[in-house]
Amino acid sequence: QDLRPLNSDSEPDRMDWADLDAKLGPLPKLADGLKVGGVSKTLTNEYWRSLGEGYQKFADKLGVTVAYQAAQSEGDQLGQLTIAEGMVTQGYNVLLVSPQTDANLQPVMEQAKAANVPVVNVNDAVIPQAEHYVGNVQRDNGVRVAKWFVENRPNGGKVAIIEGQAGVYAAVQRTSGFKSTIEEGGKFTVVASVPGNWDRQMSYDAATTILQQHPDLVGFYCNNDGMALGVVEAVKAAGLQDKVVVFGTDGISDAYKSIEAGELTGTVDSFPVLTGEVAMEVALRLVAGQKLPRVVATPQALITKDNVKDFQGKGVDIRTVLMKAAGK
Amino acid sequence: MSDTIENTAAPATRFVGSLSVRDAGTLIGLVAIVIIFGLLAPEFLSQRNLLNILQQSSINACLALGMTLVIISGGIDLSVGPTAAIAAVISATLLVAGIPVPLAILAGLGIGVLCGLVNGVLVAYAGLQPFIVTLGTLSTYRAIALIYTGGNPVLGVPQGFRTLFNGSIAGIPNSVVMVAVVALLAWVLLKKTPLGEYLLAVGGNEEAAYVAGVPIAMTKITAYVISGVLAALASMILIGRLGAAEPILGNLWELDAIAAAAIGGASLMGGKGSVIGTLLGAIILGAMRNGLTLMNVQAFYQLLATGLIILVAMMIDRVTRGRG
Amino acid sequence: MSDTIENTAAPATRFVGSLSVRDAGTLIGLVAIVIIFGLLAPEFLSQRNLLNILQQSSINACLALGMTLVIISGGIDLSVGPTAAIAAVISATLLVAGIPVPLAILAGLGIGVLCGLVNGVLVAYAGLQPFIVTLGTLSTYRAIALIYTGGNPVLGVPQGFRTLFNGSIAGIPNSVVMVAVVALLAWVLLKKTPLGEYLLAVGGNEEAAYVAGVPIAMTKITAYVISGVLAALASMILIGRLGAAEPILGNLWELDAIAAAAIGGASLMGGKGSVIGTLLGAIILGAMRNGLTLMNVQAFYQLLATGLIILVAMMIDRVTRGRG
Amino acid sequence: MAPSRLAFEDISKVFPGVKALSEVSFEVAPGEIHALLGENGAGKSTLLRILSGVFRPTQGEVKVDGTVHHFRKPESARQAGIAMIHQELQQVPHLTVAQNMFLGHSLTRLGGLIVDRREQERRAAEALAMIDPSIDPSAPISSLKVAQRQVVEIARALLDRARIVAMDEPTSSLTPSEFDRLAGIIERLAAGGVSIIYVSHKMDEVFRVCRRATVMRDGKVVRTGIDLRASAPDEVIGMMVGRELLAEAHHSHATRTVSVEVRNLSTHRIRDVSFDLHKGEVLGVAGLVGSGRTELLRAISGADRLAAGTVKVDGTTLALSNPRAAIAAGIGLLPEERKREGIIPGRSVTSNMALPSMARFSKAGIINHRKLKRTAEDLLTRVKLRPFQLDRQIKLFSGGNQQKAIIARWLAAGSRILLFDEPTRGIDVGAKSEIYRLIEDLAAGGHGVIVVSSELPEVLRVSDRVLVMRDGAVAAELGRDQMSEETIVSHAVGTTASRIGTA
Ligand SMILES: Nc1ncnc2c1ncn2[C@@H]1O[C@H](COP(=O)(O)OP(=O)(O)OP(=O)(O)O)[C@@H](O)[C@H]1O
Ligand SMILES: Nc1ncnc2c1ncn2[C@@H]1O[C@H](COP(=O)(O)OP(=O)(O)OP(=O)(O)O)[C@@H](O)[C@H]1O
Ligand SMILES: O[C@@H]1[C@H](O)[C@H](O)CO[C@H]1O
Ligand SMILES: [Mg+2]
Ligand SMILES: [Mg+2]
Repeated sequence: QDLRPLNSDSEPDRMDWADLDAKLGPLPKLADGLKVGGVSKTLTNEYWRSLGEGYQKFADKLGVTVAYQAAQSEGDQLGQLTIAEGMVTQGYNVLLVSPQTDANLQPVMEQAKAANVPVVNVNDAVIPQAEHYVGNVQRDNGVRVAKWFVENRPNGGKVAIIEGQAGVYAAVQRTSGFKSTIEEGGKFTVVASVPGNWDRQMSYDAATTILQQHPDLVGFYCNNDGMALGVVEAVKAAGLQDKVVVFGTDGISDAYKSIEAGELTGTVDSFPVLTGEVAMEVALRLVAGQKLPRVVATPQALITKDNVKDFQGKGVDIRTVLMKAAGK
Repeated sequence: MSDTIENTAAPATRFVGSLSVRDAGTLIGLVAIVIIFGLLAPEFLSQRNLLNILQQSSINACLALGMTLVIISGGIDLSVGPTAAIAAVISATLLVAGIPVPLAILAGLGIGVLCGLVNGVLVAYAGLQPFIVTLGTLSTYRAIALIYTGGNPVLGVPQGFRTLFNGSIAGIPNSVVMVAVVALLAWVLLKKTPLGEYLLAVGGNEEAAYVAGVPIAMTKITAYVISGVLAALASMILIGRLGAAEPILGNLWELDAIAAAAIGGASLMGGKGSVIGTLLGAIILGAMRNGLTLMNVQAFYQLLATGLIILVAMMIDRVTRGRG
Repeated sequence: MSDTIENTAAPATRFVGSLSVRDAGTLIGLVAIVIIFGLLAPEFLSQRNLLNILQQSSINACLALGMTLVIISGGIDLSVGPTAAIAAVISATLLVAGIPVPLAILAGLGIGVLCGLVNGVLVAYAGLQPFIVTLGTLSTYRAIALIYTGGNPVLGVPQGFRTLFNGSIAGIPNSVVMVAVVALLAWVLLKKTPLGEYLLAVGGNEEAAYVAGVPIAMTKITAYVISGVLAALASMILIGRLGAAEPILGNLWELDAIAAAAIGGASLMGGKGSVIGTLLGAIILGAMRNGLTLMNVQAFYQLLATGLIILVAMMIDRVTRGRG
Repeated sequence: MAPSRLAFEDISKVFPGVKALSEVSFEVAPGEIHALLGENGAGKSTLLRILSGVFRPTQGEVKVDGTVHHFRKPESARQAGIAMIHQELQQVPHLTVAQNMFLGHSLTRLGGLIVDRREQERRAAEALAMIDPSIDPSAPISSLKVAQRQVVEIARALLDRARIVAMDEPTSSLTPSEFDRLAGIIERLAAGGVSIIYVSHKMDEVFRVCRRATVMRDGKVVRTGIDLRASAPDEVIGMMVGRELLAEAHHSHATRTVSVEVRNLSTHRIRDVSFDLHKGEVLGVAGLVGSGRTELLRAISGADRLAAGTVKVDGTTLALSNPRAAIAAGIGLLPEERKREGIIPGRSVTSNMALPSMARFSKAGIINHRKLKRTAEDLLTRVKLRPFQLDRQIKLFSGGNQQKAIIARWLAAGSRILLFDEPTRGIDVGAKSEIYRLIEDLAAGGHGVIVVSSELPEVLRVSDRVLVMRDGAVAAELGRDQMSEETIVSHAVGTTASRIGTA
């Protein structure tokens, strides 16, 4: 109630995921029969399925039961609320929620509090009253891609943004992160920033139109990978694959394949499986009674052809790679 | 086709109290769903969960009642979600700015009136097809809500407002009480007032209604205005629950509302529909969603179940009541 | 109501060649949009961009042609998007598994037939309302596509298939040629075959058509089957373009298709609609989206423009042709 | 002449492509019962719809008691004291009889908020009782038969206590006894000073109730102020059609070859009906409203499901699951409710005509429009379609001309057995005699024809033989020598001990 509205990107009470063990010690012993509820945005995007995998993977190691449910589409706000409320009713011990919007799960926060069930906000939209948040910094997705441009295209040029669904938190943050960073030096101009609605076809059409108007475009930044893969096809169809770079966000498996195939230039991977594992760990630590900082930050990395091998392939353990990257 | 023929000769609809044969059909559907879920998921029947279902259904029921009147008049209102969104962000802005609760509510409902009025005037005076008019305003109103807020949610809705819409009286959530009152009013309107007859007449045979002196345009406009107001009310219930108003609120609400009305016996050809049926329809949809969640059915299978249940409900309906 | 009366008095549709007065109205709307965008964004009128617009409109046009036939028959098909999705993921899976291109295409189109058949049978034999049937199958078919793929896109559609649907002949994109052929066939069907007369009759007065011996059920089913097949074809064009088939493909396609048909003069009450009008309607929507992107209009304002243009198109339409 | 209650002054009405009325002027005095006569399409309904505020005239004005009115909607006309019975039933299916009667001006309580249903039903019952007391004011209107629904329309017009009551073919579905009651009512109204305009194609009714008449042809007044007491029907009919109509005698073309054998036919509304129809025979079917005549034709034509019984055509039993089977066997139905079951309003006359026989006009699945047009020109000339515009939407034609198009439909389909349900309802005398001639032509050409009609003179005029139905069953079968209005009525109402079978 009296909590400061959370800003997950700037909250001072935070900890890096890599420090969990170091600062809090090993996970305490858990009671038997724990049930954890995961509430996702949608299962129609690999990103969210991967997050669920992470939950499951971590829970399986400890024999904890997980139910992972999702609304029927990213626009289904009340359906998601119904799911979360149902989980409180059913007596789940802790909830991991990825809200559709900043507000749509607010009533659950209140009900869960009354029922003494901790709630962890995992990624994306940020519930202002959230006591616990695990996730990356959405803005930073865009910032990282913008920095790539600044470093790798020193002459600047025209860039275009394909946005996610109008008004959705992740889309807004990513777009603004990219836009403000890339425009800083004055060398780049964002010639188009148009909606792709998380939709491949729409993004393809928009990219076709933009390319034809600006054949000298340097690159695209897309708010997610599905859209980026559509844009890649449009770039190919326009015969500009050598000139125009395309970046996505999320790091889904198809994006990796496309990077390896030399088509997609890069994606900002926010490691959904690992994020899921970390979130589950945080949830279980909370259930076990530990005190945690309000925000536990999860990693993200810009994946391009140059470093894709480090993150993907046989014998690569993301956790170790990222731990190393975090300097642990 | 033989249906149409039999239909003409179908036995007169008789009312037992105010529960028609058709409504009884819908009720049977609901009871069946409740029994099935009750067996599969025991928590389903807990008092708390049943109240939950009612509360969860209240928003859709509120919209669906307005939709029912519009459908009866021979129209359709696809713009309810965005109408709700504009009403929500505007009353929330006012509330956050410290405007007294009753005024903010009035402003929100006023927005509902306005949105409905635009729909109604375009349908009644410009003579455009309701589906297309409200498809157009669906985009337009949503854009207005987004532009007005810059896409950001309006946070910090004051507690007084929230308690009003999200509190409960003797354990019954206020929203459920409100929607019950709305339903009662809608029932009276449809069954007892001249306007109710006008709605049925305009939707049932517009030419006959015109010749009989029914104010066609006024009747249609009123239906859309009521739908707009109820969309605004639904948005108040929602922001009461959420404590925030978002410009993207109300996405796809129209489909749920139409489904509830249709399951409840409204004919999209106009001239036919029932307040009680619609209420039951909304509760069926709410109970189903609740039950599937309780049973932890995965999203894709929930979608499957939703689709199949709409089809099955319509078929049961068709069988129990002659014709859908 | 005065509309209905005047309507009765509307001038008999006269054809100049095959372009009716109504189609001419739609054409004027398109020309107006082209001129406006041409002035605001000079690239708009480049030959390359005009071809682009045609290509971008081809998918919607393909769907909208099927939708037009369904609407003429007095129905509606909300399930086109999910039908396309199932067809897409199944043919893509087959293609990736190495099945020859023609077989995979046939399989996809077969899925379209099947989905349409289910809709048609539920509407024609079970006597359910088309809106609700296809609302139900909208969810059901989508769920099937998602369950079949586990939610993942099917990647790696072979080049041969892609060239077929995404290549071009003499600078004209194949998809545009295909849709032009489909439109021609639809036009012939509607204007020159008994089935066309049946569609118009069933949508115009089902009971009279029945007494006159029109095979009502067969006619309706055929309309839905054609709509299903064209949705499947649209999905082929799309996966040809994108190189991947997603189970979520085709989201909200139904609204665009209905809008195109309505802008083109189809009446959602049935019995009325035009192939040429629908084509023009689809191009209007495509041109608009293209123009707004060229002008880099921000998302919220694009939404606004879309809504307003639908409304304005319908009003122009209403004025130029008597009645929408 | 008394000062006029109603005056039409120079009224013209132009619809796109048609001038329905040109400079129509005439007057009606208070308490006068004025017949408005003319062929189908003469403009009678259009004029009355202008009077009642449904249409606005292109030119001219309406004066009521000397005051000029420009009615913009039906309500304004109503307020000026004009009540109208429309030619087509104007009712809302899901409302009750009383709700329909009071639609637009409900009786209310609580300051206009709540409809006073009980009072409405009481008053509706009063008005209905004058013609048909068996109609329940609280029943849904859709549960009533057409005739009862027409009674409701008449009763509704009586509620208003109007100064002028315009009746556009109020009796097209009524039986003689109902007409008798209506005539009594009309006389009482007139005695009380109400002016009546009465449109009907039934000349005997017109001559019985009306004093004066105006005759229209092609949208113009041919003559007004005709004193019906001093005129012979033929004279008036001559004015209407612009030529003399010969009263033709009945000619039988019946053969002894059985064309249709109906045996033990039952449906939800008819019981155990058996009879034969011969080639070249015209079989009349008479009976009271609701006796099952329509259902008999619907059963034979495959439109209604059979509960029992068989229909054989030329010795072959038909599998009657829908009209197509019957059509294929050469049976064609001219349905009773033209607007609901007959026409596809938005399509051309030609399309409407060709609908069941599209396949006959197609080659390799493509319609041969040239052949279609030729046939249409041929057949629609034969039935004398007016105006002769084959591409015009059928809804723009007058009822009689719509009827002709539907007759042409079955000629085009090559039907050999024609089932005519009230073929001349709402059809002018000229067209009526044309239709009688058509029926006879068909019979002469070897067709078998069944004619259901509520007009006994019509039955007597066309039939070689008559079936009288009562309560869904055949009450009597009468040969030409046994036919008379009296015998038919007595069998229909059951005052004669009836036997089935040829007497
Ligand atoms: N709404 C309309 N639009 C166009 N033409 C019309 C319309 N209504 C009537 N007409 C035409 O006006 C003429 C007069 O028709 P009207 O219905 O007044 O004739 P009527 O004398 O009442 O005939 P009937 O005896 O068959 O009822 C006809 O040619 C008809 O086709
Ligand atoms: N919609 C209905 N609801 C209830 N009873 C009906 C209905 N339609 C017909 N009936 C009953 O069915 C029986 C036969 O009606 P049918 O229509 O065949 O009479 P009909 O002789 O053709 O009369 P009409 O001259 O009006 O056509 C009657 O008893 C009638 O009351
Ligand atoms: O922002 C989220 C995910 O991160 C992904 O980018 C897809 O869309 C949204 O749901
Ligand atoms: Mg008339
Ligand atoms: Mg009859």
